[in-house]
Amino acid sequence: MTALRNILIRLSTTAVTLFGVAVIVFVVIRVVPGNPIAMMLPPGATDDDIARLEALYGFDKSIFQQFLIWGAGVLQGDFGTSISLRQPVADLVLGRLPATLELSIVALVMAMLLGGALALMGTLYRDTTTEAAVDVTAGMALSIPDFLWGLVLILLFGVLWPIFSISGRVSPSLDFDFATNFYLFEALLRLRFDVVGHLLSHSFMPALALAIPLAAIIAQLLKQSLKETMHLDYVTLARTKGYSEQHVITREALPNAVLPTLTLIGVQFTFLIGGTVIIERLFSYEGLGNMAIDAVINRDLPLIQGIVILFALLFTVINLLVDMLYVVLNPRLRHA
Amino acid sequence: MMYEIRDLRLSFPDLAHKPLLGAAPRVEVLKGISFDLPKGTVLGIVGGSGSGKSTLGRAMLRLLKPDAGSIRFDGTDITHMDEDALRGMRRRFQMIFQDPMSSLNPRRRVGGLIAGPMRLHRMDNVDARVKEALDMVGLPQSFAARYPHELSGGQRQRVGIARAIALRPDFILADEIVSGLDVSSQAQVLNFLGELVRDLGLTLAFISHDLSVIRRLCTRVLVLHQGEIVEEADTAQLFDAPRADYTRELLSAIPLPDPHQRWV
Amino acid sequence: MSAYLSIRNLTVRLKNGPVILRSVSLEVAAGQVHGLVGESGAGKSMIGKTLLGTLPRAMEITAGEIWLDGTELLSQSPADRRRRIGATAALIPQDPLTALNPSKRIGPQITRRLVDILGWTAADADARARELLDEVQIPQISRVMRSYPHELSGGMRQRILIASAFAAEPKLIIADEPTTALDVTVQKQILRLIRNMQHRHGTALLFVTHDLGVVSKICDTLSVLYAGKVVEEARMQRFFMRPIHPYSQALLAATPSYLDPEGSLMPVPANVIDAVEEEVRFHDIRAGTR
Amino acid sequence: MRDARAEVKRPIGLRLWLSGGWIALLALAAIFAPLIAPHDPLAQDLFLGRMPPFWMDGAEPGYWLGTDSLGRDVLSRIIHGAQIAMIVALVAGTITCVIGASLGLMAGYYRGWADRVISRLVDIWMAFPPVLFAILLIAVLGPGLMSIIIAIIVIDWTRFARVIRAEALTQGAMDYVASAQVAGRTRFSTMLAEILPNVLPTVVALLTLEMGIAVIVEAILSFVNLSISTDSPTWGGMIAEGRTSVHQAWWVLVFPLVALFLTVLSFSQLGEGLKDRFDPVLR
Repeated sequence: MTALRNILIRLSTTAVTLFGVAVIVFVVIRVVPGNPIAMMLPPGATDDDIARLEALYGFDKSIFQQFLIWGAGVLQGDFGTSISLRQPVADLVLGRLPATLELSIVALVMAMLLGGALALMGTLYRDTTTEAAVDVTAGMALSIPDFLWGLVLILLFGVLWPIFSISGRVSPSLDFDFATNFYLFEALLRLRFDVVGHLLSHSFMPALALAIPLAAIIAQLLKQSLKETMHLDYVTLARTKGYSEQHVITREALPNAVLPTLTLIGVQFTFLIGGTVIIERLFSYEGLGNMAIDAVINRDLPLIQGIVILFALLFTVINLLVDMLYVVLNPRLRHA
Repeated sequence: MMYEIRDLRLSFPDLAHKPLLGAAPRVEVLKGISFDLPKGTVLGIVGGSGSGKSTLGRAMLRLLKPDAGSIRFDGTDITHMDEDALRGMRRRFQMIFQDPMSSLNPRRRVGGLIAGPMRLHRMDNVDARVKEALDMVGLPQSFAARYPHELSGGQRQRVGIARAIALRPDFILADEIVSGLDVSSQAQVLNFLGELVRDLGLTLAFISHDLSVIRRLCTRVLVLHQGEIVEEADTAQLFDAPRADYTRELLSAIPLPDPHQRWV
Repeated sequence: MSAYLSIRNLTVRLKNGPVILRSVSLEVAAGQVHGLVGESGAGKSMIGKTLLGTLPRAMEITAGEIWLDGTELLSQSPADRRRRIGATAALIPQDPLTALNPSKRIGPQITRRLVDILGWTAADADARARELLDEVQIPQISRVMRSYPHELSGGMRQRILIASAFAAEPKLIIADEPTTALDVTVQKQILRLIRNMQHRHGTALLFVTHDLGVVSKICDTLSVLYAGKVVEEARMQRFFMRPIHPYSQALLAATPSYLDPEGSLMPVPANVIDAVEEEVRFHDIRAGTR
Repeated sequence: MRDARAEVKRPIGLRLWLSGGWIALLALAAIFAPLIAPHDPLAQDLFLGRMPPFWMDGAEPGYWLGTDSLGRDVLSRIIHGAQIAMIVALVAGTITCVIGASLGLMAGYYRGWADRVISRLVDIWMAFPPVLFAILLIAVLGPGLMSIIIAIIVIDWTRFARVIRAEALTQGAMDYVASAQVAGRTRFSTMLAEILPNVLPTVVALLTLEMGIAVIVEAILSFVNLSISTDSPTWGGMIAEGRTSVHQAWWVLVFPLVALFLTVLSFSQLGEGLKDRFDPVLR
């Protein structure tokens, strides 16, 4: 009852948020000084040519009218046509989305494994130098953003000890016909583990760069809430019942300590996806973010709009899912 | 009369049961409380958890706004008075809080904690008054330079008391101020609070769950149960001949430090 | 009367820091209730923690023996000790609100350990849990066993914890301020319940509390602690009628009673504190810990 | 025991010295860049292209950290790059902090409609990928130092607003706020005199963190070639250049990267160190 109500409230605020994002992008982009149409045409184009193209893309109307036209199109699934790539925005964006999603999910999994392992290690060896080492590692990893980690990784595993590929999503030499743009999942489903390995060797470094700061946050928060939970009476009680330390941590403390970390992972995962923009650029990875930067440089207004709205939608959906997961995992909310 | 309280009602929204649209249902915490508090009385307000005793206290100081009923303080109706108008009167009714760790701003020194309210009310000789207040609660003057976290629980509670009495209020509300203390600190705080009340002619409302403590200090007692007054009586009468069933239950449940009490 | 639990000269200190327990010795006979009384910081909870092996890691045991049912515990490996404690002793914790795992249903919280640690069958454990919940007067047992902790009142949860503590018929139960968080009316019911259960099952009970009133209602014998040192050990009746140590006398004088409104409520006098501090110092010098 | 603990002066942490030292060094380098840089950071010399640092074979004397493909001195460019990094850190960091922390403080303390408006704005902001938002803003505002500072403020005020709002909410529920009301303090004065000092350590930690982030944002924008005109040397620009020739001349990438790395790390550690050092409430 309460859970359902919260989800409904979230859905309505999500709509408001998306509308706000659309308005801001629309207004911000349209005060760009450079004329995007002029950039598309060859040098000797006449004013007439420019006017004709402006009419074609609707730039001769007021911002408000443009917004109405664009909005009406969006409601029918039409995000307009890219100026620089001359293809429907929806096709372009959806074509690139799988690459970014796969990268983000690989990074998320890495972050959870790394962060979880660090947190458990710090808890198991609490009040020792091991815990202090975990704290220092996490503190340093956290204060360095993904962009710098990406560069460090390029130097380490691309130059110094070149075992991973530093650019692209696949090598041109790969001989494999993908039916979808979800390369990694497709290869997994088709049980082509050689291809999975190839893909992972390409996404390993960008994913790790994205994962390190998040892993540090997870390690810190999970360890903190584990330590707090370890002081609660039910954990003490479990110990006195004769269970081993490992059992007490993983079976009694962890399920409850995970909850606060989980909500945090939701927000942090959206930050991670936001980070793909620059990381994809850094590793020449053909995803949404890389396309977004090109779109901004080319002043490709419809494409920018489409990408930003898609990111916003992705973020709000993730937060919604995390909230629902939280309700499912927390018995206190489930029956309230 | 220090306080005249009539049919006081107060409720909180129950956010756990709020429907999607519209206001949350309200949980009544005070269900029509009426009593008079004459000047010079030391009133004990006793009740179990959830009886509404702290809510009543905070409503008397207008930290909470009642839904209905009226509160008259020294003849003035303060039920719906706005915060600006109240501010001028606030010096006259003060409060000592249950948890001094939370009620003393951790970033102020003891001296500043006591002086702050006096400066707000533009009192003169603030430094001298701080020293006097520390003397009254039996703390050395050097404590003015300390932070709350450098004090023990009993010492912190005395700072809370010093802060309240330094303003020379007419009325003080003490909300469970000894429940977090060891018996020895508790005895100390109770003893000198009793002396202060006598010396300064204070009117005091003392909220507690512990009837033994109430009997030490109070001249009159209100017994609260689930938001209603179940008994109001002079202290001796309440303990010698309790009228309400709940009072009797409460009295018989207190474990006295006496092996001969018939109990278990 | 043979001592079921016997603690001898137990000394615990903060690693590189102050001493927490100073050569504490005490005995609890089978079927008896022994009270551990003291003000905050006296170390009374630490004794239970040492016994159960849940001492904070910053603390270490520097000397002493703990004999439980004829076996010395501190010379055993931590794992052996844990197993031994798990099989013979149980804890009733202080705060019923945090003592049940919020993400698990009540039933498994009582039965899991019987199955996991003691090797019972699931059916036996279930039957045992029902039997005990009935004994602690829980209504609608099936429904309660399917509930989550947050769906039950504080009093109910404390009853469940008591039932759980008695589930494996332990020979020793340690109750760490089990009623401090409860209203007096509920406290009375819970104390009565603990006393009845203890009596019926013949369990030795170590009862930690700061409340002399509670001690006089439930204990057969008691130890008074100050600064980690036992200053007086006595039978309950004798203690309340003729406390010997000045600190005990002062503590009794500071405890208010509504029957005695005019009697002087005496804070523990400074000279008593000084005298006890002197004793503590003397003890430390003798023990070479200062 | 309590009193003794308060008497113990905790030693100023090593990390406070190290991080503070690096920042101070950088600030000095930025101020006196023209005096200490051995070469003109813009001077090109195609005959001196891709000279390795001093300890390697083929190094050119006087070019301590080598040269880039256009023969510009890497060390001089790093020193001059510190100017832009420091200006962005100080100006953008401080303004972002003041705006974001004020909004967060008001939202968390006053709650009600102020909170609803500010929180909704934060929600909308959080739906933008920040790097993309920054790039978009720079595209709109045109490149330049001012644009970068504005972009950082516009994007990152939410970081302060969110954290400080949550802190102010917690502090607002404490009894010392009720006791200020009992004493007759106004709401506004309570916020400034009672709540603010208690959230200040968090603000300081966030501020220095933000300074590091500002340096990174500038580097990222230079990296995608949107920051400042390519004439002025920036660490981000050097990194972008180094990235393309990393297999031929790794030093063009490594040295500005090290400078950036140390700066960001120092800023965040400085904040934590200051928080520990100057918080009277020992935790």
